[in-house]
Amino acid sequence: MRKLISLILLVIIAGGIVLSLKEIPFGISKIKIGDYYIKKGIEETGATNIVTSVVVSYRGFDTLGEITILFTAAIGLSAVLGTYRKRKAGEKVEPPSFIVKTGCRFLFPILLLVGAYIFIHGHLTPGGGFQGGAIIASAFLLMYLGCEGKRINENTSIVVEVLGALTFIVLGIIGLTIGKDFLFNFLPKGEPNTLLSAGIIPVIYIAIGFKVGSELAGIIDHLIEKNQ
Amino acid sequence: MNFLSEYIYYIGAFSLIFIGLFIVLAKKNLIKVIIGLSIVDTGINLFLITLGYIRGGTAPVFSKPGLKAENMVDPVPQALVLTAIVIGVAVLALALTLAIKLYKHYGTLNLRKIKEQKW
Amino acid sequence: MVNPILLIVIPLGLAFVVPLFRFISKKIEKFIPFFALLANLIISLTLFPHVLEKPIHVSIGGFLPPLGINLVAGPLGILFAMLIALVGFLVSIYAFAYIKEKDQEKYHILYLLLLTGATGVVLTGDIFNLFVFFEILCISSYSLVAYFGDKPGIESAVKYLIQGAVGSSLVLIGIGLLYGQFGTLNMADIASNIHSVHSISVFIPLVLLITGFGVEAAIFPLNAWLPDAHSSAPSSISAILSGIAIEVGLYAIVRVVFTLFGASSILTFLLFLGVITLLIGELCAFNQENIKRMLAYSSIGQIGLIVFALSIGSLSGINGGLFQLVSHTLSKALLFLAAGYMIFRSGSMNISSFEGMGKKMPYTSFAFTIGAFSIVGLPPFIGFPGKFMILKAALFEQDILFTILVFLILLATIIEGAYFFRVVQTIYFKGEKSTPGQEREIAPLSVLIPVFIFVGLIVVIGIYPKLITEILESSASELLNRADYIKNILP
Amino acid sequence: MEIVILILVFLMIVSAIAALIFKDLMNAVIASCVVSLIAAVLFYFLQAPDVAMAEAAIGAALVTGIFVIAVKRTKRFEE
Repeated sequence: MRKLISLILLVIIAGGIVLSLKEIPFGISKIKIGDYYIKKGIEETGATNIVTSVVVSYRGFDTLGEITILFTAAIGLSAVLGTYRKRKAGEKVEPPSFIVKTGCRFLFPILLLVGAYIFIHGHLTPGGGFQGGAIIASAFLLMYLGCEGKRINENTSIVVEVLGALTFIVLGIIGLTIGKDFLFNFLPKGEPNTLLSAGIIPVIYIAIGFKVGSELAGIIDHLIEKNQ
Repeated sequence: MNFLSEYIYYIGAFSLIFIGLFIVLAKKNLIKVIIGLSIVDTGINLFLITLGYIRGGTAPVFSKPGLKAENMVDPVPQALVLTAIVIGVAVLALALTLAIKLYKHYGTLNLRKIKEQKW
Repeated sequence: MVNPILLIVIPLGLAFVVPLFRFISKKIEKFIPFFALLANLIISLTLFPHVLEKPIHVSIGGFLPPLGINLVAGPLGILFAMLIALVGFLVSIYAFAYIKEKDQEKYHILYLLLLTGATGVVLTGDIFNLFVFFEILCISSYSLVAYFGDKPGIESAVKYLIQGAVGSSLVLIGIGLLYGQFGTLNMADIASNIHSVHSISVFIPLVLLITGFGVEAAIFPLNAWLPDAHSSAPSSISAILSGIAIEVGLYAIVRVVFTLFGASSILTFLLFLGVITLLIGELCAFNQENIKRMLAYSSIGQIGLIVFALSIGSLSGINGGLFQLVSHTLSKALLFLAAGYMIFRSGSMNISSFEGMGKKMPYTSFAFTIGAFSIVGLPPFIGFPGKFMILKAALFEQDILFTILVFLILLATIIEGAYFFRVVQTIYFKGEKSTPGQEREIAPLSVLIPVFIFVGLIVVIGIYPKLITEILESSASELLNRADYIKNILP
Repeated sequence: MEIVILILVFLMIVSAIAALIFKDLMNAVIASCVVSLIAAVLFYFLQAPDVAMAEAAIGAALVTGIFVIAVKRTKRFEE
């Protein structure tokens, strides 16, 4: 019965959306602001990766909201799970196999490096703070699988998180105080396609990378903690 | 065939959305419901990216010289989807935390069996 | 002039700083929301006279709309920002004594983030940005509902989260469809082009957006989560959820319907939905034995009334609806705060356990009574002018349909009066027998101060409704004059 | 080229349906991981390398990890 009702409901929604999709044909140029971003993006922001310039510069406020959402979820998750407790010393942990252990120890630094590379070059090549941060967090996920008993220090991760977010906000406020708008790109744009270009974009993306990495690692750490 | 290749991305995206919504509406197990939510998220992301695609276009990155601006796909949906993916992860992590906590309280994940509160 | 972006940046920045206080002193953190919201209240009050002359709009990152994201501080936005800051400020004082858990810093961070999200929703001029702030609001309220970590809290948070997440997905699909058709995300830009395309392909996103935001606004078939969530959250959060969160959901709907789409055809539908929501809310509230569930169902009823008033679509109707919204925010926040402390003392949410409260806790009971009278709509309080304006606006339409609906609203008001008077009667006139050990207990100052500021506001605005009518009228005309809104942002 | 995309989309829908049917939650989680992975490949075909990277790193790896942890801490089989 319940399944039938849900099916009928879904068919109605689907019909509506198909009707509305007729106005949006596939694969034909119809972009308006997107077109402007592509044509003027490099000139206005200095980043060769237009997606990065949209994410950090044109729609930077969304990104601020986005890292806030991740922060909210991390805080809410630890509030729901209850206070953080370290694993007791005598507790039995199933040791991982030799291959897993060695593989994880080998991969962990490489993944950290790849993550850092991706968010440092966010304004030049595909990738950026979120992707790099997620890769760093998966390095920590591997570490939890492979090296028993190793945990990140909670205080360190909180300090990294807070500093990452504050960098973003402080850069925004500097833009505001020197007479322009919030999040105004006040640093020199530099030569496109070099590492030191695009003003505040790489700075913000590096801050986001650290923040997202430590936050996601913290989320995994909280969830993996067995005892409450 | 022509029709299929024209609309295959839309078909894929909306199939995911509707399968996901069906899981959310019809399944009883909380973890299953959350899996449904994640499939809905993926479907929506695919839909948004498809919106910005231009046939024969290139990625909006001026990584090498000779790329023409006219041929690039729309960067805005890609930026939106980056945001949407992170929002999705946040909601999923919170939902799974609540599921773990719910299991601790009730010993079950069956939503029909959890009826402490009347609707 | 102050930049309206500070309304968002100050609480957001402070919320990020709070975790650092664990290294300095754990005692400071509970004052952070207090100061942040005090700052917000002052900023919105200073912006208030400017906004009445001309809406302020700020672009972010130095890109003019429709390229960048912009904030629009019109009369409606500042009205809501002021309400959020005021209620949030008073409830943060209440939390000093009410929240005693070990891990308080998380409560305060989430509380600040909730209000930041709400402020962002009412100020932004970009539809996707609105969605992002809406998600901040939703995620922080899911976690706050589960904050105590007890059985009912977790259960209702799960229900709330699933329904909320489906709602957000629908909103995102709607935004995608809009972007596909118009190639822009700025609300003014979309609004200026909305009549250029076929009406059915605009209608579907409208329905998706209304459904998605309607989950948070608790309009009739989408309100199953509300009674659970509002009754099992901490009382200070119930006050915020009832007083702020559903109103912000309603704001999103109103903004989408009036400004973005300028839709008049859907208003008739919303009219009926409003009256049905009202009747169902009041009837369910009548049957409740649990005081917080009763208040939660009463919120559903009030939201129905506000939706009805706003969808009359005339200037006086919207005016009355906004007045009722302000009055509901103040009265319901007061009721939850007062009831929360009475529950804290009696140890039970059952109405019958409130017997003799009038003697034990005279001040809190008095405040609760004022709030109840105000919600019902008795004359010297703020609820009366609101209901009166709505009924006048409805009867002014001179339509047989409206006469029937007005009759139904009066019926609902009678039901509402019946159950609130039952509670007041229980508090004052039942349980005469004085058992030993039940001396008068005066609530701590940090509870009494916010509660009595609410009482003062309710009485003062109830006697002089002119105090807020100016901003309400300009907000109503902002909603009805889409052309001005568009012209202001896209010159 | 087009036939590859057709097959990928078909596989993606099949794994979504598999996630709906499987009674073993661990299998359902893996199926939803496959959905995310194929979606990441499709994002790459749709000229969105940034999103493909994010979907592969977040949607496929991290979310699956979190799901596996949650399933391990609750019950493995649907009743």
